[in-house]
Amino acid sequence: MRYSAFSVFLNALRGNKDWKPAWRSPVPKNHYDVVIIGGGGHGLATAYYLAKEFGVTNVAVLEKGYIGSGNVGRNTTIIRSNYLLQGNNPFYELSMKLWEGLEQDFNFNAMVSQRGVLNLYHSDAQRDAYTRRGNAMRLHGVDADLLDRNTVRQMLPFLDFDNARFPIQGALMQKRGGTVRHDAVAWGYARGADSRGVDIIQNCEVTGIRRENGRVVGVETSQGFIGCGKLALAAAGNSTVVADMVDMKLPIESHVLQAFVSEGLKPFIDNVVTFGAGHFYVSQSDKGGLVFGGDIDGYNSYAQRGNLATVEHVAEAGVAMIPALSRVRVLRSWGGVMDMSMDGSPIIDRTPIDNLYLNAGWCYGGFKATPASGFCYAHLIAKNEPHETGRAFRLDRFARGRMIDEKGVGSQPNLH
Amino acid sequence: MSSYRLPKGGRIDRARPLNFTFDGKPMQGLAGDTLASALLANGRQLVGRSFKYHRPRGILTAGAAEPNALVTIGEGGRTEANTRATLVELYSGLTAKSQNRWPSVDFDLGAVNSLLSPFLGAGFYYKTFMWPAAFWEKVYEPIIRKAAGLGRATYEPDPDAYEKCWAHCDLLVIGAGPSGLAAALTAGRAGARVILADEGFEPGGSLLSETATVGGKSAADLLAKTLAELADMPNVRIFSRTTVFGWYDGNVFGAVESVQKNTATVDPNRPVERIWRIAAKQAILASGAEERPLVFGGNDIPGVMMAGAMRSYLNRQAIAPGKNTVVFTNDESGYQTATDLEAAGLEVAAIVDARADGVSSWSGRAPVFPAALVQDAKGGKALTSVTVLKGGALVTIHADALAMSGGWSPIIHLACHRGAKPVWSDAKAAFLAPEIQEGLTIAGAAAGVGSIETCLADGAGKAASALKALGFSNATAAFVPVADTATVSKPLWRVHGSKGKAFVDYQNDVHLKDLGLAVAEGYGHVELAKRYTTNGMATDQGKLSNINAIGILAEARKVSPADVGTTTFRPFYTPLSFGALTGASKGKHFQPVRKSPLHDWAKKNGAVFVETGLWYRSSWFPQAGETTWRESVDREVLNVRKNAGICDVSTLGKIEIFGKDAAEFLNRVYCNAFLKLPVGKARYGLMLREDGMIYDDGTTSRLGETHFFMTTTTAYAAGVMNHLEFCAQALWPELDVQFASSTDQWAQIAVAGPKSRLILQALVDEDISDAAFPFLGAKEVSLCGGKLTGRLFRISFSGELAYELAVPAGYGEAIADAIMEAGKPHGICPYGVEALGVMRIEKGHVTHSEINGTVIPSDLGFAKMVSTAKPDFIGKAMLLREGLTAEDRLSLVGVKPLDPATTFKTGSHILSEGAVPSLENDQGYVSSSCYSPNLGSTIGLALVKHGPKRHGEHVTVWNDLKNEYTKAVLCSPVFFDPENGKLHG
Amino acid sequence: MVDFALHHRPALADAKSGSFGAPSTGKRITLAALPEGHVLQVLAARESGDLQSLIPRIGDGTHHAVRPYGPGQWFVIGDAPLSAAEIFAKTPLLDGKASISDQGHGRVRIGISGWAVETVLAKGTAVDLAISNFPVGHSAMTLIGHISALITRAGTESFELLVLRGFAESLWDELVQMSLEFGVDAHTGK
Amino acid sequence: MASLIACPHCGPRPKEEFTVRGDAGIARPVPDAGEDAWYAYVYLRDNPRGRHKEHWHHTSGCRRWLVVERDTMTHAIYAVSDAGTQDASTRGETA
Repeated sequence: MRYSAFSVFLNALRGNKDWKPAWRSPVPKNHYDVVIIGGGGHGLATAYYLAKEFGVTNVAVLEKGYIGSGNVGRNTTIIRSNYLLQGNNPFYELSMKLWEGLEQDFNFNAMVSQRGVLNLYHSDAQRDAYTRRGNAMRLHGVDADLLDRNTVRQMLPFLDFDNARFPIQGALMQKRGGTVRHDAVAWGYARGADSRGVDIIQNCEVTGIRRENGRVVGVETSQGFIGCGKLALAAAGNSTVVADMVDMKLPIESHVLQAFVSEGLKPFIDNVVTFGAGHFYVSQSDKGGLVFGGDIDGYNSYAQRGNLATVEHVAEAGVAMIPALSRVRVLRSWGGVMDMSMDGSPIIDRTPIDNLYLNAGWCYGGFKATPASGFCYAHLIAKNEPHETGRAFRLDRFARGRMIDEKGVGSQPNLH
Repeated sequence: MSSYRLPKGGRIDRARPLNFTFDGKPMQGLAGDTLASALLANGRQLVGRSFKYHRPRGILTAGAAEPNALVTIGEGGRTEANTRATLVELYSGLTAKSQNRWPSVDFDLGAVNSLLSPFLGAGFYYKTFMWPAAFWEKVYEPIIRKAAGLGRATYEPDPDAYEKCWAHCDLLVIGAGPSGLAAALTAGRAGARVILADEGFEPGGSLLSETATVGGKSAADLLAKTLAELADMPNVRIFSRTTVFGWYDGNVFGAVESVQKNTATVDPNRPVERIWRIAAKQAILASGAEERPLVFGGNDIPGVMMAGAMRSYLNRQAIAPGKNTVVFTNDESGYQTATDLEAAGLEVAAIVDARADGVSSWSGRAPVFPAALVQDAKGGKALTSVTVLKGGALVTIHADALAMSGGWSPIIHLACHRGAKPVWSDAKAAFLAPEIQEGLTIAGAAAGVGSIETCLADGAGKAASALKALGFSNATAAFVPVADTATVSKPLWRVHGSKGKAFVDYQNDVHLKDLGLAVAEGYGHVELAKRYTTNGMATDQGKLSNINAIGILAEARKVSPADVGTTTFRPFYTPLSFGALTGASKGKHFQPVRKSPLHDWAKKNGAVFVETGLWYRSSWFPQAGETTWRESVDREVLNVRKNAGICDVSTLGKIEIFGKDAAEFLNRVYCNAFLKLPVGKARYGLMLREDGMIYDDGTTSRLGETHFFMTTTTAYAAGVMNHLEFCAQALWPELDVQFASSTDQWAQIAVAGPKSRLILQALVDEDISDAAFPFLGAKEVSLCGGKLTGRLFRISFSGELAYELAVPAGYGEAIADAIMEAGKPHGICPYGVEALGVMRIEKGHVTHSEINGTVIPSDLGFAKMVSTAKPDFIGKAMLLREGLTAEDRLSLVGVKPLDPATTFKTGSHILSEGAVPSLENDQGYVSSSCYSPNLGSTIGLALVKHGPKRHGEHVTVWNDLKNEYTKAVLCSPVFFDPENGKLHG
Repeated sequence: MVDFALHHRPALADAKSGSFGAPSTGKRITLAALPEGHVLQVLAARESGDLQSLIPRIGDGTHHAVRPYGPGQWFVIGDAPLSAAEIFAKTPLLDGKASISDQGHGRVRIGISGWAVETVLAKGTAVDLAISNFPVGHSAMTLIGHISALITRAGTESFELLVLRGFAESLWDELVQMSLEFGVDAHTGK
Repeated sequence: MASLIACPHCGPRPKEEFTVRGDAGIARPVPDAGEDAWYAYVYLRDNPRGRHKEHWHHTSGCRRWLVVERDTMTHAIYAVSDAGTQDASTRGETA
C-alpha cells in the first residue's frame, strides 16, 4: 500500500480499518542468499539496498528483539557530513545525499529536516581546526560556512555570549545538516525491504554461527538453524558478542552513551548546536522536546543505561551554552551501546572468514551513516568488492597503520 | 456547577489566604493548597489543552502522574513551562498561565484538530507530507512544530542559585507514606543513619487523606505521633519536597529537593533546588501505588477525576468536586471516595461498579450499579452527564463530577532503573518489580501490599531485615504483621462500545483506536506501539497510560499482559530541571579558574588574557597608542629579538621525578635517549603513544642522579602525569620511580633575547656565562645574594639566547618585577603567548598545532630523535607499520606567500599549483601561521605530502571558507636564524 | 646585583574577604587562609617498607602535621616556611627510603569551621565526613566540586583543605558560595 | 561501572574522581614479540559481555592506578586492587 495524503484521506473515510502491516512477520526459510544479523538501521538499510540496488532479494534480517530496538531508536537523530579526513568525508556526504532523497525513495516520511548544524568554537585553536575541516568539506563539495561571533549571535541570541567561562568566538556551520525522525528510518527501510521480498524476522536471537570447511553456512537461532550463502554482521554494540561466535577478536569496545529529552516546548531552538567548551549538543524534535546528549560514559558497558555523573556533566555544559535552559526540565535519559572502534571510524569489510562480512565500529555516529552504510555494505556483500566510497573502512587498517583518526587520540576508544 | 471549597475540614490553614493569578485572573487559595486544589477551590476545572487535539482538560490527579494540568508558572527568567499544578505548593504571588492554547484556554482555535482526528491517527505523518520534497522544511514542519510542544520556555537566564550535595546513610527510605514511615521509624529506633525522602510538602502519603482509623487510631494522629518521634531522632533526616528521581549503580540515588519553589521571594543565599546524591547502604522503596484511569469515551472531560485524587482534594483541601458525583470503579477505592463525599454532605449520584462479584458492602445513600459500565462521559469544557450501561440498557445520569478507579498499579519506576524487568502478576493484577534487589527492598503498596495496616507492617518488617543485613542486630519492626484483606479485581482495560474518544495517554492524545491501528500495522510490540503512537512519551512518562496501553495491546493481540511486557523505566522518575542538575557550575563558574602565580604581575603590566584550558594566560601586553593586537605582538617580537623579553611560562606542566630507576624510566617513556643525560643538563624529549604517534613534547632536566624535572605542554600536563603514573604503576612496577606534580610550586619565567644573560646575571649569584652555563644547562641557582633558591634552565622556544627561571610561586611576582627592573636599561618588555607563537613559528618549532595525534616523529623532522639503539620505549613497535613509513605521509614544511602583501590563515589547505580543488588533490594543510615582523610576511608551518622534498615548490594555499586563495611557496620550516647563531649567542 | 625586598605574594591575596550570606544564625562558617608555611610531599621509594614511624621525623611535631593521602604518599605540613636548604637537610632523616618534594608554594591551606561545616563540605565532596567515619586527624584526597584537595579534619567542627595554588582562589570562591546559607566570615589575612 | 568505586586506599569514591583507561586484561608484549602481538595489544579487545578488568586511575584521590574487575552487563564490581600489586601473570597473558 503506497502511503500518501490521498491514502490517509481514503482510509480515514473508511474508518482506518484497511491499513495493512508495514512489514510481514514471516516464518524463517531454511536458507537465504544473505542473512543479516541485526535489525537496526544499518541492517535494514543493507537489506533494502541489497534488494533495491543489487537485486539480491533472498535476504533475511534477524533481530533478537523488535526492529529498531538498538541504536537507531536511541540516538539524538542528527545527520551531518562535516568530516575532516579523506576516508570519512566522502562517505558521510554520500550518506547525506541519500538522506536528501530518502523519503521519496522509500515512501515513508522520516522527517528529514535540514535545519543546519553549528559547531561552536571558543578559541583560536578550535577556529583553526574548524577552518581546516570546513575547507576539507568544501574540497569535496560539501557545504560549510565559518561564522563569526556576531553572526552566531544574530542567529542564536540566547547562547551565553556575555557571561561565559569560555566565550563563544564563532561556529562552523553545515546548513544541510539536521535531524531525522530516528524510528521512522528503521520502519521506512523495513517496509521498503519487506515489500521487495526481504524477510524481517523479529525475536530471533542468533546463538551460534555454523561453519563447514572454514566457510560460514548458516546461523543457529532461537528460531532454529537458518542457512545462508553469506552472513553479514550489523550488530553495532553487540558486534563483539557475535564475532566471539567465530573466535574473531575485533578492534572494538562497547561503551554506553546517554541521550536525553526535555519536556515538550514550543519552538525554542531551530538548529542543531554543539558546544565547543564541553560535551553538549542539542536540537529540538518536531514534537517539541529538546533532544540532547554529551560524551560517552567512558567505560565498557553492554547495559543500556548510564551514570548520574555524566548526566550532570551534560547538564552543566548545556546551561553554560544556553543559560535559559536552567528552568527547562529533562524528561528522560537513556543509554545506547556504542561499538567504539580504535580510531573512531567504522569498519565495512570482509573478514578473514569466508562469507562473513563485518559492518561495525560506528562509535556514536552510526545514525547519520545509516543510508551510506547500508548502501556500501550491500555493495560489498553483493559484489564482494568494496564500494569506492567506503573503501577506507578496512579491518586491517590498524595493523597497516592506516588509521582514520579524526580526533587524533589513538587506540583509546573512550577518548574518541 | 463546578468544584468549590467546603466550609470546613481539610488540612488547610483558613487563616492564611494566599493570592495568586491564573491567566492573569486574581484568585485566592489557602496555606496547604496545591495550585491544583486552589484552582479547584476557585471553580476552575478547565486548566489546559491537550497536545494534539487541543481538547479541554481538567485536573485528573493529585500528584506526580498528572498529564493534563500543566501550566506555566513564574515570570521572566523564572518562567517554568509544563509545571504540574498538582505538585506546586501554593504561595502568595504565584502566577500561573495555561498552555498550548490560542487565543485562550477557554476558546482555543487549535481544537479544530479534534474535528480532523480521523485523518490524524497514529503515525499519519509518516505517510504523508512527502510531496513536494522541499515542502517539508519550508511548509509542513514549521506548522507542525508550532502546533506541537506544550509550554513556552523563556530565553532569559535564570536568576536563582542551585546546588548539589552528597549524603550518606545506612537506610534511605523513599516515600513517607505508611510503609515508608514505618521503615524509617524501625531504622531510627535501631540507631541507623536514616534518610526519609518524600516528594510532598507534608510527609504522610496516603495517611494525609485517610479518614478511616488505622489500628484504632485516626490516621492523622498516627502520622503526627510518628513524625514527632522521628523528628526527635538525631540519626534520622527527613527530606520533604524531595523527589528521588533515579537509582544508579553503587546504590547511589539521585534526589532533588525543592528548597525555595514555594515562595515568590527567593533568598539569594539559598538555592531554589538542590540535588542530593545519596549513597545508601540499603534503601526501602515505599513509593506507593498509582490509581489506574478507566478507558471510556470522554474520559478526559474536565470534571472526570481519579477517585483517589478526588478523595485527596476532599480530605486534604476540603474541595468539593461538584454538586453531583458519579463514581465509576473497578475497585474498592471508589467506595472510599463515595463514603467521604457523602460524609462531607455531597451528593453521589451513583456508584457504577464494573465488577459483577466484588461489590462492596456499601451502606451509603448512593445507589450501586454492579456489573455496570460508564460508556461515555458527556460535556464540552465541563462534565454534564454520563451514559451508563447497566443490565444491557443505557441510562443517562446527570453529573458534574466523575470519580474513576480502575485499580492500583505499584510504582516500581526506581526499582527498574538498573535493569530489573517488571513481571506481571495475575494475583495482584499488576506489574511488580523484584521485591529484593541488592541494596533495595520494595515495601508497601509499591510491592502490591493493600491496606494501610499491612503497609505499616510491611515497611517495618522489611526495614528490620535490611538493617539486620547491615549488622544492626537490634532492629525490631515498629509495627506487627497483620493479614492483608485487600481484594484484587480483574483489570478492566477498556470499555467497549464507547461513542466518544477513549483516551489512554491523555497528554499525547493517544486514544483506543490509535493503539488498535498500531497493532494492525505491525507496531504491536509494546516498544513499537509506544514509538508509533507516542503513548507513554508525554511529560508524565506513561505513569497513567502505560499499564492500560499494555492491557489494550494484550487484548488486541489476544495474549496476556505478561507477554506484552512493559517499556523500559528510565530515569528520571519525574522531570528534573537543568538548573538542579547543573548546581553552582554555571556562567563564569562553569569550570574552575586556574591562575598562574604571575597572573597579577601580568595584569599590572597590562596583559590581555586568554582562556587556555582552565588557565588564563597572558596573550599580549598592549602599550599606550597601540590600537590592534598585531601592533603589540609585532613590537614584542621585534623587541625580544633585538633586546629581551620576559614571558610567563608557569602554566607548563612540571613534574618532579625521583627514584633510582628514574633515568631508566624516562628512557622508556621518551623515544629519544635519557639514560645518560648528565646531571645539570636539560634535553628536549618526545613522548609517543603506544601506537607510535607523538603524544607530547617538553624538556626534562637532570637535577641529581635520581632526581629529574620534566616540563610538559600546558594542555597535556595532567595527561602526561597520568601517563607516567600508568607506566610506573601498571607497566613497570618493578622500577623505583615516583612523581610529584610541581606545576603550582614554581613560577616559571622565560627571559629571552640577546640581552637576557646580561639581565639575568643581575639576579643570579652564579656565573651564567656561555662557558659556565651553556645551551641546555640546567641547575639550581642562588638568587639575589642568597635570598632565594631557584632553578635555571638554558632552553629556548623563541630561538633566542634564552633562559627559563623557576622560583617558588609566592616569590614569582617579586622576581618578575626584579627582572623587569634589571632589564629596564636593556629595553626588556613583557611578551605574551602570541609573540611566543610568532617566534616559535619563525624558528619552525612545533606545538600541539602540529602534534595533533596523527603525526609521528619523522613527520616533523624528528626521525633522528627516535632511538634505534634502545631495546624498548613506548611506541617503538608500532612505528614500523607500512602506513607509518609510507612515502606520502604529511610532513612538516614552511610556507610563505609569494607576494608578501598577501596572506593566508591556519586551516587552509595546500593544492599543487593549478590543481582542481578536490579531496584527491589535497596536498595537506597549514597547521600554524602568523605574521612575522622579522620577515615582513605571513609565514606558516604546514603538513604536506612528501613535504621536505618539495621546498621551493609553488602551491596554492586554499581557504575557500574565506575565498582566499594565496599563491605561496613551500620552504624549510625554519624561517629565522637557521644556523641557531642567536640561540648559542 | 639587583637589591630588593623579596616580597611574598599570598595565594589568596585577591580572594574575597569579609562577611557574606545569611545574617548571623549562630551557625556561621569561618573560612581562613592559613599560613603559607611548609608543605612537604613525601614519596616512598619502591619496597621501602612501613614508613609510618619514619615520616613524623621531618615534621614539626604539631598535631596532624603528617597527612597520608595514599600508599607511600604523605604531605607533611607546618606553619613555618622552610628554605630549600632546610628541606634538603631533612632528606637524610628518611634514610633514603623516601623523597621529599617541596610544595610550600605549590599547595595552599584553607581552614573551614563552624557548626554546619560538614553540611557545607558535603556540597563538594562525596567523602562521608560524619565524625564516626572521618575522625579528627583523618585526611582524604578528594574532589571538592571540580577541584581536587586534601581534606583533613582538625576538630569536631573544623577542617583544613590543602589545594593547588593555582586553584586556591577558585576553591575559596566556591567555599564562600557553599556557605552562604549559613553566613560566612572569610578571612584572607589581608 | 558504579557511581561509587571502592578505592582500596581511599574507600568508596564517585566516578568523577577517576579516569578510566580501558582493558587491563592484556599485558604489554616484550619488545620483540612480533607485529601480531603488538597489533593485538594496541588494537584488539576482548570486550566481554560480563566480567571485565579495567584500569582506572584515582586521579583526584591517591593517584594510584587500579584494576577494577566489574560486570559490563550489570555494572556490578567484583574487585578493586592496586595495579602495582598485580603480578605479571594476573596482568594478563604474556606474549
